[in-house]
Amino acid sequence: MSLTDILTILLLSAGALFFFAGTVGLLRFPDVYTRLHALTKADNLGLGLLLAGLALQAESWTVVARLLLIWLLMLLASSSVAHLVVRTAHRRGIKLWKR
Amino acid sequence: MEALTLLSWGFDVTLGGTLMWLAWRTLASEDLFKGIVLFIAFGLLMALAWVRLDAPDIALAEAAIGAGLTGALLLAALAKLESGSKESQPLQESTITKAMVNKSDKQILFRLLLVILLSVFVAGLVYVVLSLPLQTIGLSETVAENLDASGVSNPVTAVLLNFRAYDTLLELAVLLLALLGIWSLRSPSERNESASGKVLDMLTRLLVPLLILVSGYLLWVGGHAPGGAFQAGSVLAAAGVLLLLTGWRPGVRFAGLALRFALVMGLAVFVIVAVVMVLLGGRLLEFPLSFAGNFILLIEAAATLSIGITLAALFFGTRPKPAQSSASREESGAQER
Amino acid sequence: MNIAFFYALTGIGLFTLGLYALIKHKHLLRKILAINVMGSGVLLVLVALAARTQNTPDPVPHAMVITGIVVAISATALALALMLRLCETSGRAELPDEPME
Amino acid sequence: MLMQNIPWLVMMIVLPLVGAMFCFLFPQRVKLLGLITALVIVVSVTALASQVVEQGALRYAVGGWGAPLGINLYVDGLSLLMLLVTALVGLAISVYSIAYFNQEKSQHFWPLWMLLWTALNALFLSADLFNLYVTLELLGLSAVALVALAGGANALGAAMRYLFVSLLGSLFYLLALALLYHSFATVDIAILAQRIEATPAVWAAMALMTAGLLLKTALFPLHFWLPPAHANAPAPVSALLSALVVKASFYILLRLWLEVFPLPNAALVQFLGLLGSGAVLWGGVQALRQTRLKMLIAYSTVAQLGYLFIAFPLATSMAWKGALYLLISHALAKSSMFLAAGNLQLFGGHDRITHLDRVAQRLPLTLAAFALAGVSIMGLPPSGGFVGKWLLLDAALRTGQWWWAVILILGSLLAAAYIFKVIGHAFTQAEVPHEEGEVSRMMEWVAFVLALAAIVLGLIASWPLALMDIGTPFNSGVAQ
Amino acid sequence: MNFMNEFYLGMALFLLLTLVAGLWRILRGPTPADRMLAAQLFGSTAVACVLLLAQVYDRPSLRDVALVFALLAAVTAVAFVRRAWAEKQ
Repeated sequence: MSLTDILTILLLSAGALFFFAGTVGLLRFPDVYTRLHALTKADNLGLGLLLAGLALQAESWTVVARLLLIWLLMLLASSSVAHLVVRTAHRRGIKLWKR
Repeated sequence: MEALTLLSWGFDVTLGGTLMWLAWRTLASEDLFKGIVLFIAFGLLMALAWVRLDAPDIALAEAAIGAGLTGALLLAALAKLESGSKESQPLQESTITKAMVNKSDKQILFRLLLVILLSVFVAGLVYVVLSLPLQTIGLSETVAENLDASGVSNPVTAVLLNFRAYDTLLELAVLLLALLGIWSLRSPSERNESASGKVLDMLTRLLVPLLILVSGYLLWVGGHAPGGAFQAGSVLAAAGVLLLLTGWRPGVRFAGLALRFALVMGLAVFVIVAVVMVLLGGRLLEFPLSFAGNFILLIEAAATLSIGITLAALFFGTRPKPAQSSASREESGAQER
Repeated sequence: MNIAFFYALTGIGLFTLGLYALIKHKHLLRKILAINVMGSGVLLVLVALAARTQNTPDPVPHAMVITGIVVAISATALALALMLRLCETSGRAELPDEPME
Repeated sequence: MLMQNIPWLVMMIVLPLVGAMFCFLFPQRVKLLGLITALVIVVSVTALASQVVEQGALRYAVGGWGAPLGINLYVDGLSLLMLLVTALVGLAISVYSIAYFNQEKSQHFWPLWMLLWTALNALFLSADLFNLYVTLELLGLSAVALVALAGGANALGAAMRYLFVSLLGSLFYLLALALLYHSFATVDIAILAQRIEATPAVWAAMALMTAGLLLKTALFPLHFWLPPAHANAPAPVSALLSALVVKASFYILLRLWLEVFPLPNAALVQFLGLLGSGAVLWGGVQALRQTRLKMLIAYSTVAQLGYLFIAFPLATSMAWKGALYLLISHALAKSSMFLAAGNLQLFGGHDRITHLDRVAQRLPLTLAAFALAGVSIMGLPPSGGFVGKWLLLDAALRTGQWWWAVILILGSLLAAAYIFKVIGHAFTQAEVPHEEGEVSRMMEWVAFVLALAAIVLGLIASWPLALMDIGTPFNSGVAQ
Repeated sequence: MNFMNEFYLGMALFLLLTLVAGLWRILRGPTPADRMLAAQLFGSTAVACVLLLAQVYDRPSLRDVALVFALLAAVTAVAFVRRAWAEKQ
């Protein structure tokens, strides 16, 4: 097993951990506004780490570029979607969670 | 190898089980909106199943159509359904729950009978499927042998646009037909979206060129790798849907004959290529080898455009209003931005 | 039992589930969803069984399924539009006097 | 010479498709474009007929690949006859529609109708099960859209139910197709016929396909969707649906049972015959009970479809020909009836049977059309309906299955009852004056000519019967 | 390389399981926004899954599938915000 393989394993494991954290957050956080954080932050970071791990294994730069593009797209999509959804939620009067 | 098999079985069983469960929850949920979101998730997982079955062409189509456009269509329809029935209580479940409460014995009997019948049905089908031979080659070798004569090297594209191109021709007619049917249901109407806001504008401005680019890429790549006109067309349609949702409308100049031309173009080019070959003494849809690749690309390019516009128009739901007065022209000009 | 048969059986399950829901539910939108689930089931059977080959799967069913997907979205779009129009005119998103139940 | 080189069967598909595109592109000129297309189709079907009569059954490999890789088209006596009837009824309905629809509705009607015509022609010519699936979908969706053209809650509800039924039938068909393809690695009918064996998959496919197609053909007790759809559609569309569309799925069923599934099974064919008898009796009784003319005619279609299935237990070449003859004459007579009903509805503003008084004086030609069509529906000589029923009766007695003959006679009596019920009302004196709608002479003549054709069909029986033998479609399979 | 493939597939399975767990939020709601956001999560998890499978089975074309997923992730959500939720006001 080469060094890149070990690095890939580490990055992928870290990515999976973030995905897991994101899901836990989605399930455990009390309202839409907090769950949104779990979704966008944890998942995008998780995806980024995962893709970085896979990029290490890539055979050519075009593959790396494509992986990067996918990541950027997901960043764009999930952040703006989260913004739109939550703004609408706020407008429609869904209350913020208070302890 | 042992662990790999075990893991893939774990993956498949989880995926298959989740698909079944999702389908059940989709169809059984009392809340229509919930049902639709579950159905979108179902489409997503179907795409994963296609990936597992080594069908990347279908996975692409499902990712764009099943998980993307169908969801948008369903959500838009639900919105119209609910805004249409404002005065009556939320359409959701009122009638069904009422029916549940005073469900008569007859209905229960009917359900029971149905469940028994369907159990027999499913048992029979399971038996039949398991009785099929464990291994076949189907037509895969025949396709492989003739692939060189098809003009493309992606076998699925070869089947779709050469070996069984006639099916594809009729299928484009089905797509056009659906639009004709929808247009005949109501007269042209104007529908104005509320202001879209900065984030949505930015998203659209970034995504639309990318979608168009990827659509072109899928079209080009379809000749030798998974991709092709349907996948490209549905990605293009996603761009159209996004534009429509942010309030963009086709200019009045484009709403009439030009739009209709764009809609039939895929079908028309297909028919023209087919008929020209017949008139030259060949057979319907017979492409001479030296031109086959180019013919297929030409047909696919036209089809991509038509499919994209047709699917977006299916989403919009009505015929766009043709040019009336200068006032309306200015208005829509303003909307074009 | 291999992956091909497993997914084919899943497809059969989806088909039957959709059929049950199609008959049972009255709301048109739910019927449309049910038809779509049924369609997915059939397409799954068609593709899954094509994976019984040694190496690459049989491409012919794959092409058929792409055709099937496009037909499915066309039919869904028409059904949704028809449902909305019917709901506007009759005020109900159900079929008139259901003869099935 | 040139005429002989053109593959006319391809033209049968391409022409209506091109017509549909032109009608869609130039909505201001739809009526002219549609009529031209209809005429050209009639010319090309004639050319195809002469080609087939000269050369016998034709097989055409689309794209030059040939089955099992490619798709084959196939035309023999059976499909040629279906194409001819489609062209004849299609032309008549086209002419009728020019007067019937206003400009706004015409814009929607013509492209849809041309696509429906494409679907019908493509269906009758196809020899490939998956291709048949695509044509079935094209047919079903265009038929649904045409029903919805009438607007109004009744028509839309009927269209919605029709759509579900149509999709459900197609899905059953597609599932069966999956089983067949994965058993025999082909979807070509001719190759399947050679490879078929009695495996569980084939039995299941047979059951699923038959169920799906019976649903689409509206065989009793799966007929529940037909009367509302056929009765609430605009008159020319009702005529199309009853005359041609339900026959298309029957045609596929016939092909499959004759060629692909020639498995001897006495119980199953008796069961189909039983359902057919049920349809004849139930449809007849229901027709008699209707108060609306178009509902009556629609239930009459349910009954008439039943006769076609009585040929399955008889299964002799003569019985099949009889059923086909009935199918053709029903197509002509029923389209005439629906068009006549359309005239009456337009004239009186409604189609309640009891209020049909005095139309005899005002629309004599329409009433004559209805009566003549009724003669064929009842099966009285010298109509086409008579020839068909006579062949079936003969086959029933020859095979010693006299009980089917009883059903045939009972069905005729019921038909006579419901047709005389309508005609009787037409001759009563009016108590209130009608507010007359405008019915053009053209519309009256079209209905009359179609009815006349149904009668003439009884006088020239030898020619269609000879056509049916081309390619000997009935001498294989169950027919043995 | 064999171990790496096992590892990728294990990861994919793990992600699929977190996705299934996320289903609970779609079922539970309580607001439409919750359900929609959960569906959104499905999108990014599915992208990760597809990319892992692309690596395991050595199918570069699957990266295009992931790309299309990523591109279309936003479309349903925008439809939701602009249509399903906008009109009730």
